[in-house]
Amino acid sequence: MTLVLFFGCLFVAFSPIIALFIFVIYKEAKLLIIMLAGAFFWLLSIFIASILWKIVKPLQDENAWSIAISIVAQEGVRLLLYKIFIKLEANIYRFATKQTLETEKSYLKGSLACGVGYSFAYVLVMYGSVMTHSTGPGSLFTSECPKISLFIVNALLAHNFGILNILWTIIIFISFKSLKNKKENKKIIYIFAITLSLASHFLLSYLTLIKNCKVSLLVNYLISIPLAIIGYFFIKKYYRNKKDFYQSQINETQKDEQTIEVIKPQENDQKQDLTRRRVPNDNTSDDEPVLFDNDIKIK
Amino acid sequence: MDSLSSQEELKESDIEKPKKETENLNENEIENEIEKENSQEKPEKETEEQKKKKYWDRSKIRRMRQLMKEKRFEVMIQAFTSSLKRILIPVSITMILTVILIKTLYSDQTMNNQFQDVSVYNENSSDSGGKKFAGSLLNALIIVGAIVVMTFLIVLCFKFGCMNLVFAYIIFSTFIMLGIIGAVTFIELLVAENLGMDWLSFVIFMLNFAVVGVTVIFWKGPEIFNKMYLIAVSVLVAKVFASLPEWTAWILLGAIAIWDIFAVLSARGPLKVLIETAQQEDKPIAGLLYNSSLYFENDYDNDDNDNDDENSDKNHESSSDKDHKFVDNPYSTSSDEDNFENDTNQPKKNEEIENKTEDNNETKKEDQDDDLIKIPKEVFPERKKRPETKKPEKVQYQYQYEDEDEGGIKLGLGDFIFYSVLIAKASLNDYSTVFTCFIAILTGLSLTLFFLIVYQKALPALPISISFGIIFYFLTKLVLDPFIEQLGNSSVFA
Amino acid sequence: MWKIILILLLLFIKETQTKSIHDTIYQDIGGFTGMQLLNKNGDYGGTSGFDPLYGELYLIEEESDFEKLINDPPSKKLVLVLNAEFFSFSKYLDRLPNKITIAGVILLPGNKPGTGYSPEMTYPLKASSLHPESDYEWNSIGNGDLYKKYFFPILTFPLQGNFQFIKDMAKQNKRDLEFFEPRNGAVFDIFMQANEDSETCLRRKTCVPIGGQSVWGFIGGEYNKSKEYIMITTPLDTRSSFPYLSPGSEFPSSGIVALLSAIDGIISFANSNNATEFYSSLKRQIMFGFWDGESFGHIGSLKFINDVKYFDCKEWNDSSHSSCNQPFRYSMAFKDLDLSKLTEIIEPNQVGLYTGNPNNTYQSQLYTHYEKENFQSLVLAEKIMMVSINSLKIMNLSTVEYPSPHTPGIPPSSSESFVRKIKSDLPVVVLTDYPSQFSNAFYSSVFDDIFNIETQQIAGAASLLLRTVYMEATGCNPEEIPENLAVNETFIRDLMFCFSFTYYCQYFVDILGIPFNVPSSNYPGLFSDTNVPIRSKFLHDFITYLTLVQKSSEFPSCKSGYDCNSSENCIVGKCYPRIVYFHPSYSNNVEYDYKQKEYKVVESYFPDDLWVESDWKKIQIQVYQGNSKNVDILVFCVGIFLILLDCFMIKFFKLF
Amino acid sequence: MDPSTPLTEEQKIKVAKKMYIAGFFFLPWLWFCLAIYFRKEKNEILQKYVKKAYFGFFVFTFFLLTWMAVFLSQRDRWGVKGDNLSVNIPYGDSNYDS
Repeated sequence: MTLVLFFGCLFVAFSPIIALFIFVIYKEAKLLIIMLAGAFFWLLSIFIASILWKIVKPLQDENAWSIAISIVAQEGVRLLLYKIFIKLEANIYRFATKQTLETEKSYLKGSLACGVGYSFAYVLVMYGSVMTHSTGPGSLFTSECPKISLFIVNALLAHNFGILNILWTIIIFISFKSLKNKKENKKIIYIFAITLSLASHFLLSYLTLIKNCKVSLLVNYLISIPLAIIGYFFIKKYYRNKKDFYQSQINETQKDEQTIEVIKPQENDQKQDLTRRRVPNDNTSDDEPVLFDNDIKIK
Repeated sequence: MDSLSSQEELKESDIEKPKKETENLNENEIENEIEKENSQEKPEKETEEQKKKKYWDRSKIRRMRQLMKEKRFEVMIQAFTSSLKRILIPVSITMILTVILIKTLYSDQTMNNQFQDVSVYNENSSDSGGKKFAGSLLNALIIVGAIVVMTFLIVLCFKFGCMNLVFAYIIFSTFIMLGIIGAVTFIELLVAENLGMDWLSFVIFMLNFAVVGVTVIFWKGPEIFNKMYLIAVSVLVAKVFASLPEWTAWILLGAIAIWDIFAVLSARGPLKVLIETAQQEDKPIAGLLYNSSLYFENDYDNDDNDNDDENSDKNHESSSDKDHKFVDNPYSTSSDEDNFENDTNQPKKNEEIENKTEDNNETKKEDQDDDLIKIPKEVFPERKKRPETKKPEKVQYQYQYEDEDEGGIKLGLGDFIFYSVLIAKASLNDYSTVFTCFIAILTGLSLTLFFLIVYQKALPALPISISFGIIFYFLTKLVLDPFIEQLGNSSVFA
Repeated sequence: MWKIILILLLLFIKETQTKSIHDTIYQDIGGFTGMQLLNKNGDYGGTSGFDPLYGELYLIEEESDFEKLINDPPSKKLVLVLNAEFFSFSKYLDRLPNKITIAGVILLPGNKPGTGYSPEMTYPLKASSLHPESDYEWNSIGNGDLYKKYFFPILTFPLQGNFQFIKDMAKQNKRDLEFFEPRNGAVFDIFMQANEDSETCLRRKTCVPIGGQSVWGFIGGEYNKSKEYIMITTPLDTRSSFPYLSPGSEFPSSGIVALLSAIDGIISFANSNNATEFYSSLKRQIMFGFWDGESFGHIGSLKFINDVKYFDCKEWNDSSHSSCNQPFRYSMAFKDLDLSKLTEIIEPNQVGLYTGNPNNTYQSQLYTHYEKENFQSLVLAEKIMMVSINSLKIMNLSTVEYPSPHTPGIPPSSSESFVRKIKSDLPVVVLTDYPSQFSNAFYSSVFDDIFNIETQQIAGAASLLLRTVYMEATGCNPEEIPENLAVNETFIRDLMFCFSFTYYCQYFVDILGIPFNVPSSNYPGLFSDTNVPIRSKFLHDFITYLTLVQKSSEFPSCKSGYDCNSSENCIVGKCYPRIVYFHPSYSNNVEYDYKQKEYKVVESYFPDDLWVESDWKKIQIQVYQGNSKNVDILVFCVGIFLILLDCFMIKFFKLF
Repeated sequence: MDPSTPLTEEQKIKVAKKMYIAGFFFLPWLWFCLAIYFRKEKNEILQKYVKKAYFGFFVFTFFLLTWMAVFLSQRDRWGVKGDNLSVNIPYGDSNYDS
């Protein structure tokens, strides 16, 4: 393809990744590294898939099998990535007395970075390697769609799958986390979200088997645009809930502080405002009891 | 999930903000608080209120302690990530430049082995696998042997205090490398692009390139020039090594990685010896081995590159530096009366101080070393170094300020070179190979740094990255490319 | 652990090599390209850039297409796909406005330009001719395209080649397409490395001198120094815009075949009687010479004369001085030749064209060109006329006439060199089929193919030549020429097929033993001491074979040349003694230096303008299907838009 | 030995002087390096050096470029001399335009 088309396809395929990278990821070094990890793990998954594909001869001539393997491998490794990520996250906030909005935020950002890394590697390997073969003015037309170049079709598909990969990662991460949370009461939603993302991955990948490029493009976008919107609002809702949750807690604490103030013996003002800022509030705490035991033991 | 002292938390969370003064203030207050409490402790019977009060104070202290731990860990994470970012960027630049160079030079014509004359075995494709392996193993071992000998020579020179010799040698070799390899590469570029050039301008170009390079690397010059020239050096050397035949190159990479492990970790490893001797009778060996560490000086006192990310780094750094004064404090304070802390080895104050000074020496020395990453210990004070008694603030400040230009993590030029060699070898194949090796190397680097954080000691930077790189290279070449090719040809996304 | 095992397994698995995307996009097309030829004065011909040139195919079938192209020139680069009549720089391609950037020209063979087309000069080889000052136009339609320089490559196909699909692809482009429909294009990757002139490129080692191997010898084989001898000769090569596809059937093949069949006639006549006695009885011996590289300044004949006169060997191969290493000569036989004993030259040159009037029974017509101010030539022409008059009863013998008086003398031919360099009053007659100007409308062009000539005409010329030569050699009167001295027409037809259509023909396969499945080309090619052009090899072997086939039982049999000793050749399984000789033909101004392995420009008695052919790295012409420019730009804009959109979304609908 | 260590004023001036003088040995790039190095300095001696260095650099570069332009355009006409003077003789026509 010509240089113009090359850059066109590049921008189309990588636009979400580029934008997210510039505006979110690059600002925080931590996210950069998480993104790197995401890319690494996606490569692991595709290696596993291709090794299987290579070793088991019958898979090689049928694309449907290749798709199945690679999807299973990718989702499996996504789960693995989640496990590792949640562990690290927990470690970082091990000393944190409690879950806060900030930790939630950073968790979401982290999962976003994972997703970006994942889909970056995905697009680059699945589409980039095709694109680098295509130096020169010519471009590839299949007999099924003689009008539209295969590179353009693939660019659009890559753009689509790039966005979806990011969404899938975030959704799966937050869903699993919420499932682990005992206090969570609406688990069914998250289970539904996970199944939906897995199903959509399978469905869309198999839809790309449609030879007629127009149809496959149309169907892909028709399915994935609503999915993307749903996913967006899902995440937003999740974040809203957390925010309200913490907001309410903050209000509570302030109330408690008032009460404490009443029973507290008056000393000099300096100490007062000090205490006002530092006064604890036990009954709502999860890990406070632990500290209590510790404390009692020591006594 | 609970919601205890949320304002508190919110304040802790945004750690870069200049809130430090108030917090320090709180520190002092709390200390007063504690002392008061101790003084108040008498065996007499307490009233309800006293009990309550006592309880409040305890919890206060406890919260403070947790606050400390939290902060310390966050400091670690921030220092880790920011310094890692500052390493990843130059490494990536070097590797990308290498790929571009190799692709420009050898896209159509094959590269001729520039070690033809020195290597004992010249590989040709007809040879059997075993013969190839044996021959190229021999080659690789010879090259590694040369490196080993050089390292030992340098160590000996250092031990017997003829450092000027070493300096002379290194400056000379750098000049030659920039001049000769630079010229060869330049001519190859001219041929590849079918451009004409006359000897006069050519000589002037190369002379300028080499002389300014040596000046900037070893004497004085703008930071940005220094960085560019260090990158240029690693790219040039990588290009030369990349001209090794296939098998030799891979075996060489493996051997280098293993040698790296030995040299840095084993008790008799020459690099370790170098550092130890440097510590015992503290000789200044600054500037040795191209000051590759210069990269990773924290950038907030050089004015050459002031773009956003640097600024953000600056924030991280300064905050962290501010913090670890704040970090040491609570231990000194709390360990007075909180004797329930489980680890209780308590070095004397002066001993502790000389520990710290030794650390400073160490950091000074180790960043000259070619093949290891290290971090100044001050940023992450180890638990056993915790002073028993509270020491005056002055000392602390003093330490910080002399530490300041030591901050960040240091990566040797050798690592740059061998990463680039791997990438160069990969870039002789498909682009997918380049990409996978790129990710593999960067991930390996980050992993190494993570272990560095965990173990808090100098580590070899090559082994993990190189092994990842090699595995990924062969996997990509053997299985991934055909797989992707099949999917891509029929525009299937999975 | 299991992973390691898998990796170990992988090392034993073969790589499955799928067809790469690049190969599916681009399709190689064969064909013959124009080369960059240089001489002392400059460089001629077309080349692509250092980077390949590509453009959309643009079919030009009739005038209207061409007018359309001129009136609204498209802004994009074009590859012109031309019908034959539009392949003319002076008439068409030079008229194109400058804003049209041509990436290449593809010439579709088949129908020929009706008005004729000759890329040579109006007086070919004027510089090395007998009349450098005359402004006569032998080749009146010649437009000198061969001496043009242009910055795009040209390509064509042999008649038997497969080129229809290119025409179809070009047709697809021709019908006006919708906005997004793909276009067909072609990539030319043929970069000629030489520039400036031949001396420069020889110094820079980016070119090789043009040259071949001349073939000469005496009919019967033995050369008796004491005897006089006559020479029958003809040039062996021509050129065209596509050097490696120069069928040249009227020139030079018709002359070659006529000469060869005359030689065959004499030999078979001798063999029918007692050969040795016949040869010894001859009053004058008959020398024949096929001079190669004549189209490039008569280098073949000039080299031969130069060597006979001035050759000195710097380093002998052996003590017997039968061959020389430096400069390399395989055989030194030419040193024995005594040029003063050469009495006359008869040269058939362009004798194949049908000239008689078609309605009555076929009557071929020939003209005897001679030097005006040379009386001996006139006498010789006279004799030839007598021969034709006296043997009218012989089937298909040509009638002979004098050329028009306007001609300055003999037309461009090998004989000129001998007249110039040996003695100016040497009787010379050039037999042609044109009275005044070339009647060949395609002189030294790619259209001068096998459909351009008439076998009976050649047969007439051949038999006339045969009888004349017999008369001159034996010295008998025209009446005494035996009746049974005739040529074989089918033999001539087959040979014409071999020399101007394809080397994959009966005679070449039989004699050379190796089937060369390539279209015939009379371009001498790059000079090399060691290997011999197919034409020369065939002539050499064929004449030897004809002469000695009767006595073949006496000679030892062989598989290859290695089975015979140095003075023998292995032909059709027999070691025949060498009676026909090769003579290297390349410019007198260049010598090969065996020490530095390079050509050196040297001074010479017979300067010529040193023709060389440029080197190239690769020649690759591919056709492809590509997007229209609109689509490229559209996709680019979409990409930019998407990026901006995403940035916008992140900035304003920000999640956290 | 260590580029990163901060310098006093007179050290800076020394360095600038050395670099400036060295620049006269066909080292315009060194001049440029010097100019970049001290471009932020207030000291007017240094400023003088910086200005001179910039001037020298640009003049030298100008002459070098003109010479190169002349050479590349005239190379072929100079024949053997031109070839001997070239590091690399590009193939093909030097004034090729597609």
